This record gives sequence, structure tokens and C-alpha cells, in this order.
Amino acid sequence: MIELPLSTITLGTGFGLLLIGLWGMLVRKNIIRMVIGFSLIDTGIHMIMVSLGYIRGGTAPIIDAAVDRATALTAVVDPVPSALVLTAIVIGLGITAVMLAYAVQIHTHKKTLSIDDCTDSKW
Amino acid sequence: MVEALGNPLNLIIVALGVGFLLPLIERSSPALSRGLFNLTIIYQAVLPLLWLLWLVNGAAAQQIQTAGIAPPFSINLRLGLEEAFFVAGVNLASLLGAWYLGGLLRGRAAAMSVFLILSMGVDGMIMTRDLFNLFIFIEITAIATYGLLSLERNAATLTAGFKYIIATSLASTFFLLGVMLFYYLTGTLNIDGMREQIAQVQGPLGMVAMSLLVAGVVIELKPYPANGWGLDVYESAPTGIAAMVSVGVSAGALFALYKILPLIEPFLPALVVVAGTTFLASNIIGLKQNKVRRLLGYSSIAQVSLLALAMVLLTQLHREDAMPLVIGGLFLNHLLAKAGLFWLSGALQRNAVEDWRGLRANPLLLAILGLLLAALAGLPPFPGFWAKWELVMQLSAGGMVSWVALILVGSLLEAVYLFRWFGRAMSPGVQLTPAPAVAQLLPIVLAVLGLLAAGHYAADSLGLDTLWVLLPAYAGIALVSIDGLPTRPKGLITLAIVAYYAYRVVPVLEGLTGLFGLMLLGGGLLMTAAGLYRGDTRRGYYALLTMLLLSFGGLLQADTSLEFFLAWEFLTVSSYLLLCMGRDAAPYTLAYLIFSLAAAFLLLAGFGLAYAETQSIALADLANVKDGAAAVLGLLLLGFLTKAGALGVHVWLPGAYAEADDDFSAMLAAVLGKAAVFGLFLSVISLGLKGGGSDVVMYLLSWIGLLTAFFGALMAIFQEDLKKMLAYSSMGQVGYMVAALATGSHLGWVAAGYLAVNHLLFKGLLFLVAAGIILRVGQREMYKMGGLIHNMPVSFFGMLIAIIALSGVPPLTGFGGKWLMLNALLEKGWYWQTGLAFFASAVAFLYLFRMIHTVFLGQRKRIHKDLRDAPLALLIPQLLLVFVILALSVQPNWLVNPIAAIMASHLPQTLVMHGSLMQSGLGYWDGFLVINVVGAVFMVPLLMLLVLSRFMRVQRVKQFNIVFAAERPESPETTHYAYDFYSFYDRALGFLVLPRATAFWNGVAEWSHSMGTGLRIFYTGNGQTYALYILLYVVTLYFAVGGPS
Amino acid sequence: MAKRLLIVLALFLLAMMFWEVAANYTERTALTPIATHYVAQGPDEVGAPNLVTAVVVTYRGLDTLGEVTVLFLSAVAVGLLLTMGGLDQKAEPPTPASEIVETAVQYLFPIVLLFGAYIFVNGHLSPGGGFQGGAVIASATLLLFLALPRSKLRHALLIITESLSGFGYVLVGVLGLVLAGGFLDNRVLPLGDYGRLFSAGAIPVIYTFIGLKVGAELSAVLERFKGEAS
Amino acid sequence: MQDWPVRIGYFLINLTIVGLYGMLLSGIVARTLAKVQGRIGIPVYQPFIDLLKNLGKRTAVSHGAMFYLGPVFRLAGGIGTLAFVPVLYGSEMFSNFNSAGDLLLAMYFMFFGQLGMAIGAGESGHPFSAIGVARGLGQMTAYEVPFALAIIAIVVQYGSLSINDIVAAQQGGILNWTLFTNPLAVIAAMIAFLGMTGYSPFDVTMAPNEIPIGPPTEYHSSYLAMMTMNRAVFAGAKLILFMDLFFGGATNLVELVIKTWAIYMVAVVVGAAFPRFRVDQSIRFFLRYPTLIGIAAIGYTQAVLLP
Repeated sequence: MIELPLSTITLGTGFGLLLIGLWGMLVRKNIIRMVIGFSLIDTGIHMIMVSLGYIRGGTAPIIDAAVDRATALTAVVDPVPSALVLTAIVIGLGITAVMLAYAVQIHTHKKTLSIDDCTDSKW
Repeated sequence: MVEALGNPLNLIIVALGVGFLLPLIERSSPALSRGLFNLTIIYQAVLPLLWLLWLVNGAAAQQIQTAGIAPPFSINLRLGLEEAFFVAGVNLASLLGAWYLGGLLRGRAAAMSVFLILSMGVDGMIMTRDLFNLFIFIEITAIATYGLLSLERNAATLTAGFKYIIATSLASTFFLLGVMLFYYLTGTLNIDGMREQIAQVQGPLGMVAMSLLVAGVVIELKPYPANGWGLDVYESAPTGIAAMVSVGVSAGALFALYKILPLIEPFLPALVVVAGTTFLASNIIGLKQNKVRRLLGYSSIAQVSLLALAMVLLTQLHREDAMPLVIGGLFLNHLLAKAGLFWLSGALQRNAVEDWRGLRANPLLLAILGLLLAALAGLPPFPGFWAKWELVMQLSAGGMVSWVALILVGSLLEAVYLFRWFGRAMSPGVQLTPAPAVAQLLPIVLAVLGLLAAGHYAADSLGLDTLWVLLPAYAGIALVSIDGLPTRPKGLITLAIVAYYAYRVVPVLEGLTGLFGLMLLGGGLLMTAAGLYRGDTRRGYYALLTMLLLSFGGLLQADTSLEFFLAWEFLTVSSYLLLCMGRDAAPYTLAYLIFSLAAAFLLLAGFGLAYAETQSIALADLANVKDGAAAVLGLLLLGFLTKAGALGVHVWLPGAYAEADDDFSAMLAAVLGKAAVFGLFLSVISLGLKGGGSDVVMYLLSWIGLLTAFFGALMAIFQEDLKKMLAYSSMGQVGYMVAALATGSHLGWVAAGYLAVNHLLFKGLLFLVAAGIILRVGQREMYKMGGLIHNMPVSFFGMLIAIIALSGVPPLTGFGGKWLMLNALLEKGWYWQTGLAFFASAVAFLYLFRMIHTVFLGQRKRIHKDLRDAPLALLIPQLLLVFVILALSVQPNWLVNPIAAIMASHLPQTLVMHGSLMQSGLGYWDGFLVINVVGAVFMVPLLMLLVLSRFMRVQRVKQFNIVFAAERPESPETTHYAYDFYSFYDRALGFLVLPRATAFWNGVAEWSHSMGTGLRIFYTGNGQTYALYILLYVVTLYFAVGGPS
Repeated sequence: MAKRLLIVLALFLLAMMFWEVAANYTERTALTPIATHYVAQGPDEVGAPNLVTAVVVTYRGLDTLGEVTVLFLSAVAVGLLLTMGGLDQKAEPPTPASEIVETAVQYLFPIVLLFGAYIFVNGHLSPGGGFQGGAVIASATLLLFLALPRSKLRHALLIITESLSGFGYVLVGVLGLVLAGGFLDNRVLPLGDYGRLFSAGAIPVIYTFIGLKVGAELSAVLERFKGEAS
Repeated sequence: MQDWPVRIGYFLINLTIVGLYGMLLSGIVARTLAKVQGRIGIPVYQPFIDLLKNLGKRTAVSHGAMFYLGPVFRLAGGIGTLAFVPVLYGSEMFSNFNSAGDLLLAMYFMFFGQLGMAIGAGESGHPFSAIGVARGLGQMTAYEVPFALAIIAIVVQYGSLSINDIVAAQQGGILNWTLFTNPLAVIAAMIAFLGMTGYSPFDVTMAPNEIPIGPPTEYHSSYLAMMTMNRAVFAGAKLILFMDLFFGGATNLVELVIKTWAIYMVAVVVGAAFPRFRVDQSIRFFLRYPTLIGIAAIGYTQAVLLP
């Protein structure tokens, strides 16, 4: 059996989470569950992002006692995806919060959380 | 300090700083927070405008670094010409939008901050050169939109907002994934860096990366059918916010697409298909829509996808040089017009199209609506017009004919639903709710002014003599400003302006244009003068009439197809609006406009094809078209024939001619119709004699002409409505001209010119007589009249002369036309057509007799006992026309000689003149001798009768001094044989005139509506379904373009 | 059912796309040129041992400003959505927490706050930063709400914190523009001794602003969701 | 070209001859029809008596100016048509004002009288007039079609619109007549001729039993006299035109009389034999076989005669 590289596993997991999240978003009728689906998608994306920045055998890109500057170039993972993922997480959080707020308001106005009942405008 | 204020980065810094502070400031001083907001939003609008100015004047594009570190290690932004243009547009819209939103924003610091940050987010999307940063700005824009959507709190807005969130967050998820894969492949996030490394983006990963990136951006652009969520938001959001989404957010997404185009080369064809499909589908579905905001939503999506389509196609053609005009024009057009319309619909609080009835009671609002719709429909002088022109030319030149067709069809559909809306506004209806506040209208008015200015600028950029070519529009606008004057002074002013214009223009024209100059401007002046009989308030009538008449001048003076097309569109617009003024014209105006625009688009396509071959837009170069001659000729002819009302596309004609104001009907039929004939002349002269395919086209043209002549006459005989009868008659008469033109011989063209002049004279006369009759009788149904010869002898005389001139019976002018035309047809060897021409001219007798009999002869109704003849203002022009007809009857050479000379410059002269004798290859005609002989012969019995009756006391008898069925009839109603006069003809040949064309076009309309129904089934309103579409879109894009390796 | 089938199909196709990526993905063995620059030059240019922080706050500072903006926007949006005529008021009154919990929270709350502050102040040295710190602070608020559902936050303080720290962040950025190389350049302050708390220029300042802002915003969001139930 | 007085004098002679001949012809026809129907009938000179009687009668009423002018138009139309048709081939005296225009002029001028008359009759306000005119015009449009097709055929055949040229081309033997060179055209034209003369089965315009004499219902005395004159002149003119176009023309008056009489008899005989068509029937009739024959005539001319 071939040994899979670490980042391939996390990558695959990320994709898997993404697909699961999509399934939740597309199939679950409850808006809250759809939001949860979205969160899963988000998490999946974050895993993928981190995986794509992984360098074989790398460690956290913090240059201190553990990793000195001389060896850093070969010892650390790409800091860029890590930075990006931080941003992405915050953005995902923001969107999730707004989604939930919408869910609350929809429930207030329509007394339901089913997405099937949210067809006020169409055509 | 000044330099610091001008830093483009301030667009982001100031908006954020103020945005963060506003909630705090509001706590201490709401007024201060409002003031600060206003200041900021003005600053945000002014800054990019200044930059635009500087950049246009040659400043270098700004590369903006952040963090004091050079890219690609840090994020950089760019403010070049295109960025500045888009940013300026968006910020201008948000300035006006904030003004419009007023109350909704004011007093809510949170909302104000979000609004500021929204436009900042779009600016960022436009300026940033970093792909991940682009993602951030996309998200900023998205979340700001989510926040603003919640300003209106009802179930529809909330659910729409939620769907919007789901869709956009999915889109940005895919976008983000694409960005990350790009980073993985190229090792950079900088767009320019990626372009250098684009070779790395290949293989399976590259494919996925590109498709995800494309999908992310494309979905932001709301592609059909994955765009229901966008439409729901347009429909239910507060109008000010919907406007921002429609123009601002879309602009950002569009620019994002523009930026990533170089990264996704393999996807360009797919993008074209996506944009094209969306454009067409949205416009088709729009046909079904009866709520204004959703309608604007469809239009928005269509316009944005048109922009995307144009962008990608021009990129594919490597015609980036055309982008400023095309993309800039279309963008600005969409930006201001769409936002203006959203605002207007909000300010008036009317959503259902049906509710817009009665808007005509408020001319200002109506004018605003009309101008905005005209802009949106791409009519001149608005920027969309120039952009569309340039786009069609470039695409044609690039051989993308089918895309031209798609764009034109889509634009036509869009015009249909837009102007259906306008038609509603023109219909009588309930009074308005209290007029909206000035503060709300002002931004809309500014949007209109902005559009006008932009249009002017665009015309400048095309190198036109802008003031001169746009003169009709400006003159119209100038006259609107004195619309408060009484009607007759306005009419006199119009006459003075046009007379002076004609005095300046006509003498300069030569040859054919000179002939038509006399006809169009002279005839136009005469009909305008006749219109002075009306003293009632006619709002805007003379302004539009001036525009119409000056456009004639533009048409005649056009050296390039652009100028021609421009003048043509001016004609279309002004005549449409004038037609709208008819009291009961509402049901017919839309058909008029649709067919007129279709005609215009056919012309545009024709000009485009010509340009593709000759690389020139000079009209003179039309003649240099060789390979495509038949196609160009066919398109141009189809366009002009549609406008002329040829059989099959005549369905707009009767309603329009009949329901227009009576004096304007005369203008339409007698004068405006000649513009189409002029066009036919122009196309045939340039392209009709090229042999090959052109011959086929000309042959078909002869049949079209004569079938039109025949069916026009045949349909005329069954009309009860005086003006409808005249309308069909006009249709038939134009048919003869078409057929004569088709011969492509000197004789035929002389015939066509002669027929055109003659038609102008007698049809103008007939319509003016009709105007007088309708004025007096208050009726158009002929059978409700009768015996009016006793009341209106002068009108009767006018009609008598006119119908003789029309019928072609010697000695009046009509025979000359028939003689020339039949000779030409016979010489050409078109014998069947000649037979049909004979038949058609015989059928014409039927309606002519019926008209004069039913109106003037027979039994007079009792209520008409005291009618007087038409007012002098109408009679004098009539008598003038009678005089001209008689003069030309006595000396046909006065007309034939100049026309023959003009045509001789295009073709070898075959019509030979010996004094008053004319000789064709087959026959001869001496008009002067004929009228003398006929005059003398007429004198014989006349004298005889006079002599005989001298000895008799002839007594004028009373009306009912007849014996009918052994009774003396008492009631004119039962004695005036008039209704369904030719019922036997109906029995014999009525089957020929079943309204097949109308049925066909109704079928087309119905079919497009059901297409709309079919296409919109995707819009279930279910957010989950929409999410599924988005997902399917992504995978489809991927598998369609490349798929797995 | 057709729709369900379509979903399965769409997901299957998407999975195929992903499979293409995963199957053809090869783990990278070397840094990209840009990352190399960050690793090699970062400590000198920015002065932060935590390279992620260097990238977040300085190299891609505009992203981070945007990120803060996003959070601000979502807090405002949640506020707009949930304040005016907001939540269902008929919710059952929350059951009070046990005394142990209540007491524990009183002790834990300041410690958690302190920990949050520690995280964002040290963001340039060790894993952590403004967002992480802010989140920890917000978790303190959450703890408070869970234990004492009736507790209220001081809005004025929240807004002042939020606004001023946001404005402060922008201001520091502008200072970079005026005093140093460009907008958000951290070198407005001296880079200091590498690895010290007061080093890496303006990074600790920025992270403090961010931490405060995020903490305040998230707390506000949490309170909105809690509603006025009392 | 002679002086005007001479030309006018010649024309007046022509007019008189044709007018008298036309009157006589109508007498003969009436007589013939009576014989066919087994009556004794009127003497052949009866039309002259009627004319004189009508001229001598006092007219007392007029319905207005157009009513008054109706017969004037009618008669002017008849005389004018004659003026534009050459009576005898090769005779200057009998060429009338043919130089003013070609065949098209003659064809279109035929409408002059009809239209004027129709308008005049319309002013009388009598419904029968209107009905008659409607029928007459409707029928006219229909027989115009085969007639026009026949004309086109012979114009194609002779390559000219000039009546003189057409007659000239038929000289030199009976076989040169259009009747023999292009029989299809002649058949089409002769069927149209039946319609033009207004005899049964195409007499629904005047329809003495239904709408007593149709358009002229209200006309009497000198108005009627003028119309009678016109019928003579106009019929003569039409006959001459047909003779010129299809039967080789005439070089002397005797030939003219024989040929025109023979042509006229066709209409009379047919009229005696067939009952009246309803107007829609006659329209459809003309547009069916006669039109097809006309089309065939053009086809025949193009395909057989021209190459």
C-alpha cells in the first residue's frame, strides 16, 4: 500500500467536508441546518487551503528558538496559505453570523425555518 | 496636503475610517454623522472623477503599493483609465443613490457606514491587482449588501436576502478555491504575476482551477438560469439598494471578470455562450414580467451579460481599442439608466406595470421615464446607442455575425418590455398619488442629464460633428423648455425653425437627396402648417415634431452609415412619441415601435456587414461591397421595407396611421413614409445593380412590392374607418414604388421617384381632408357620414382631385406614375408582376370610390346638417396641394425631367424626352397633349349640358327626392348604402385578406411569451434549488470546457 | 425525487473535479519564490518572528483590513437585523445556572479576558494574534451569557471600543503612508529588538486594535443573538 | 403634323361616324336579342329616336353639382377614349390624337368616365346607384385581370405599347392577326370583353330587375341622352381598340364595320344564351379560367412566339 502524503489526506478530507457540507446545504430543508452545511463547506475549504500550502516535512513558520533563520527556508511551511486561511475563517464566521441573523428574522416573520416556504418571490 | 487628498488609496482609507467612526459619532451628534457621511460620499465620488480627468488628459496609470513593500510581496492596486472610469461611475451612482435613499439611511449610522463600505468594496474590487484581495473585496461587498437588504423588513425581502447569501457565499467559496489552486500552481497571488506564470496553469489542476475561478465570478454576474436569487433581490429589496446591487455590485463583478480574462483563456468561448444565453434568456423572460422591479432585474441581468459578452468578444477579436466606447458606453448607460429607473419606481411607489397608467398626467415624470427607457433601449443620443453601434461594427468586422444577430434580437426584446411599460404610462388611468419629493427626483434628473452628457461625449469620441448630428435632440429639448406657451405660437416657432433649417440645408443637397430634401422638409413644413388648425394644448407635440423634421435633415445629409442610422433612430423615437399622443393610440404604439426598431436593427446589421467588407462606414462605400452585396442589400431592404410597411410586416401600419393625431397621420403617411423610400433608393442605388445575388434580391423585391400594392389595396376596400382605409392605401402605394425600384432601370427609378412625389401630394391631401372631416364630424367610421359634399365642398374638391391623382386615371398626375411603372416592369420583362400591378390598380378604384361616396355623397345624416367646411388652416394647405397636383398634371415634365436627370447619374438614361413627349422602349406618352385633349373633350358635353339646361329651370331637389322600393325614404341611415359596401367582394376574395400576417405576428408574440414562461420555470423561488443550479453551473462549465483529463 | 437525483449527480461531478485535484496533487517540497522572500526577508523587513503574522499584518495588510471590515459589517448587519423589531420576545425565560457555575464565571471571566489580551499582544511572536485574541475575549462574553443570562453589556463601551479601535487601525495604516513606505507599513514604529514584545513596529499596536475590535464586535453579535430576553 | 384645326376637324368626323355607328349597333343588338328571344323588338333606328326624345325633354331636377357633372364625365370619358385610339390604320385622318399616348393611356382613360359617372350618380343619394356602382367597379376589377394579361401578352409579342405598331404588325394577311398568332390572348381578352360590355351574364351592374338600371337610376332626360350617346361612342371606341389589338385593325370603314360588328356579336350572342351571374360569381369567374388563360397567353408568347 502506498503511503499517502499528509497533505493529500488533509486535502481529501477537506474535499470530503466540502461535499458533505454541500449535501447538507442542498438537501436539508431547515435553514439552520443549511447554515451548518455552509460551515462545513467553509471548514473544508480551510483544510484545502492549508493543505495546498504544506511543504513536505515543514513546521510552523515562526522563526524563533525552534527554527532558526538559517534553516527556515527548508524547515517551514508556506506562511501565505496560513495567513489566507486566517482571513477566510473570519470571513466565514462573519457570513455565518449574518446567515443566522437572517434565519432568526425569517423565523420571526414566517414562523417557519423551512427553506421550501421561502418562495415569496419567483418567476 | 492636496496631494494627500488626491491619493487614490483614500477611496478605501476614508470610507473605512469614516465608516468605523460613524456609529460612535452618531451617539454624540447625529447631525455630525450625517454631515460627515455626506462629505465622505461626495469626496468618494469627486476623487475618481478627478482622476478620470487627469488620466484622460494623459496622466500615467497609478500603481498603488501597500505596506511599503513592492508587489508581488505585498498587495497592490491599480488606477488606470478603465479603473478610474468604473470607480467614478460606481461612486457617482452611490452618491446619487445615497441622495435618493435619504431617509432610509439618515439617522442610522450603521446603515450609512455599510453603504459607504459597500461602494468602497466595489472600488476595491475594481482596483485591486491581487486575486485573494479581490476575494476579500467581493466578500466586503457581499456582506455590505446583506446588511443593506435587511433595511426593509418583510418576509419577501428577508427570504430573498437569504437566498442571495446562499448563492453569493457559494460563489465566493468556489472563487476562493480557484484562487488557492492558482496560488498552488503559480506561486503568487498577484494577477500580473499569474499572467507571467500562466503556463503553469495547465493539466488537470489548471483546468479545475480555471473553472472554479470562472464559475465564482460568472455566478456573481448572475448567469441564466442560476440567477433567480439575484432577481428575487431586485424585486424585493428597497429600490435604492436594488439599484446599488444592479449597477454597483455588478460593475465590480464585471470588472473582476475583466481582470481574470487573461488567466482563463480556454474559457472564453464558454463565457461567450454563457453571456449570450443569459442576455437572450433574460430578455425573453422579461416579456412575461409585469412587475417593474423584477422587470428591471431582468433588464439588469441582460445588460450586464451584454457587457460581459462584449468584453469577451472584443478580447477574442483583440479589439481592446474599441472597449472604451463599447464597454464604457454600455456600462454608463446601464449604470445611470438602470439606477434611475429603480429610483423612479421607488419614488413613485408603483411596482405593477399596470399601475403606471395615468403617468402622462405628469409630464415631468413621464419625460424622465421616457428618457431613461430610451437610454436603456440603446436609443440615441444616449451612450448605449453609440456603444451598440460600435459593438455591432466590430463584431461584424470580426465575422461574428451570429452574435450580432443575437445581440440585436435580445435588444429588440428588451425594448419590447421596456416600452410596453412606457405604453402603460402613456395610457389614461387613475391620477397619480401625490408627486414624489423633489429630493427624490433630483438624483434621477441628474442621472438623465448625466446620460445626455455621456451620449454627447461618446458622439464626440466617434469624431462626429456632435452638435450638428445631435441637433434634432437638442432642438427638441430646447423646445420642451418653452412648452408652456400656447399651442399655435409653438407651432409657428417650429415652422420658423424648420423653415430656416430647410432654407439652409435643402439648397446644399444634390441629386436624390435634394429631391427627397424637398419632399421630406417641404412636405413636413406643409403638414406642420396644416396642424396649426388645432389650438388645444398639445404637450410636447411641437418639440417632438421639430425633432422629427430636423432628423429628416440629418438623414439626408448623412455621409456615413452612422449618421444615417442615428438620424433614423431619431426618426423612430420622435415619431413613436408623436404617435403616442394620439388619443386612442396606446394599443398600437408598441407595435409601431417594435417594428420600427426591428427595422433599425436590420439596417444596423446591414451596415455592419458592409463595414465588415469595406472597413468603412461611408455611405458612398456601400457601393464597394462585393461578396456580401446580396446579404447587405437584403438586410437593408428588409429594414426599409419593414418601415415602409411591406406585406407581412405591415401589421403595425394601419393602427399607427389611423390612431395618430389627424395631422400627424398626414405627416406619417405622406412624409415620414418617404424616409423609408429614400432608404430603399439608397440601398438599391448602391447595391442593387451588382448582379448575382443582388439580382435575386431585386427580383424578390419586385414581388414584395407588388404583393404589397395588391394586398394593401385589397385590405383598404374592406375598411370602415376612413383613416385605416387611407393607411392601407398608403401601404399599397408604397408597394408600387418598391416594385419600380426593383426594376433597377432608369425608367423604373424615375417611376419610383415620380410615384413618391405624387404619393406625397395626394396622400397628404387625403389625410388633410380626412383631418377636416374628422374634426367636423367627430367620427372616423365612414358609414356614419354621407352627403357632406353640401357642407364641405372644398374638402370634396380636394378629395376628388386626390383620388383621381391616386387612381392613375389620366389626365392627372397619377397616370404618369402608372405609365412609367408599367413601362418599366414590361421593359424589364416582369410580365406577371405587370399583371398584378394592373389588378392592384384596378382594385384601388374600389376603395377610392367608396371613400368619396360614403363620406361626401349619398344621404346626409340629419345631425350633420349644419356642419361647416374644414377650417381655413386646413383648407389652404389642401388647396396648395391641389394646385401642385394640377400644375404637375399640365406639365408632367416639370417633375419627370429633374427626376430623370437625377437617375441618369446612376443609370444610363432610357427614358427619352422630346419636348412634352416621353418615350420608353415600348411606348410613349405626351402628358401635356393628354390634358389638353381631355380638357377639350370635357368641354364638349359640359357646354352641351349647359346649353341644354339653359332652357330649363333646373331645380335643386331635396335630399329625399328619390324613389326607393316604391317609397320615399325618410331616414338617411337606412338609405345611405355604405356599410360593408363591398360585401360581395368579401364573398369573392375575402379569403385572401384574412389577417394572416397579424395572426402570424401574434403567434410570434405568443410564442416568445411562452418561451418566457418556459425559460422561467427554473425560477422556483426555492433557495436550495438555486444553490443546486449554481453547483450544476460550476460542474457544467468544467465538463463543457475540458473536463477530466 | 428528480431533484434529489440531480443533487447526487451534481455532487458526483463535483467530486470528480475534486478527485482530479487530489489525484494529481503533489505535495510541494519547496517554498514558492514569494514565500521564500517572506521567510528569508520577513524577519528583517517586518521584524516579526511569526511569519504568518508578518504576512497577515504587513505584507497582506490590506487583506486584514478588509477582514476587519468584513467582521465589522457582519456585526452591523446582525445588529440591523436583530435590534429593530427583532427577536421573538416570547421565548421562555432562561433557567438560571447553578451557583457553582455563576461563581466560577466571576473568577474565570477576567482571566479569560487577560488570556485574550495576551494572545493578541503576542501575536507577532507566537501563534496567535488579533483575531484569535478577540475570539477568546468574545468567548469570555459567551461564558458570561451562559452563566448569567440576564447580564447586559455596556453598549457605549462596546461601540467606543469598536469604533475607535477600527479607526485607530486605519489611522496606523495612514501613518504608514505618511511616515513610512506605504499604507499599513508597520515600520512607523521602530522594528525594535527581534523577538521582543515591543518589536516588529506597529504590529502589536495593530493587533491590539484588532483584538479589541474583534472582541467587542463578537461580543456585540453574541448579545444580539441572546436577545433582550430577561 | 397638321395644324390643330384640321386635327380637331378630323376628330369630330371620327366622333360622328363612330357615334352614329354605335347608336346603330345598339339598335341592331336590341333587335337581334329580341329575335333570339322570340319577340319582334324595336326598329334599329329606335335608339336615335330615344336619344332625340331624351334630348328634347325638359329636365327639372338636379341633386347637386357632381350629379350634374356625372354624365359630362361619362361622355367625356367615352369621347376621350376614342380620341386616344386610332380608328383606321394608315390613315392620318382617322388616327385621332393617338400621338398623345400609347395603349396604357387608352386603357386607363377608360376609367375616367366610369369614375366620374359613379361619383355623379353617388350624389343622387339613391341606394341603387351606389349598389350598382359597387357592383360595376367590383366586376371591372375582375375582368381587368384577363384583359390586362392579354394586353401584356400582345405587348410582349409585338414589342411595343403603341397601338399603331401593334396594328402594323398584323398587316399582310389574315394569319397575321393576333387572333391567329396568339389565340390564347384573344380568348382571354374576349372573355374580358364580355364583362366590359355589360351584357348578360355580366349585367348585374345595371340589373334592370333588381336595382332598376343601377348607377343611372336618378338620371333622366338630357342626362340620360348624354349617357346614351356615351354608350354609343364608348362602345365604338372599345370595339375599335379590340379590333386594333386582336383582329388586325382596319384600313377602311367597311372593314371596320364588319369587324366591330362581329366582335360585338360575340358579346350579344353570349349574352342571349347565359343567365346573369351574381357579382361575386362573376368576379370569381374572371379570376379563374380567363385569368389562367391570360397567364397561359403570356407564357405562350414568351416561350413560343418570342424565341
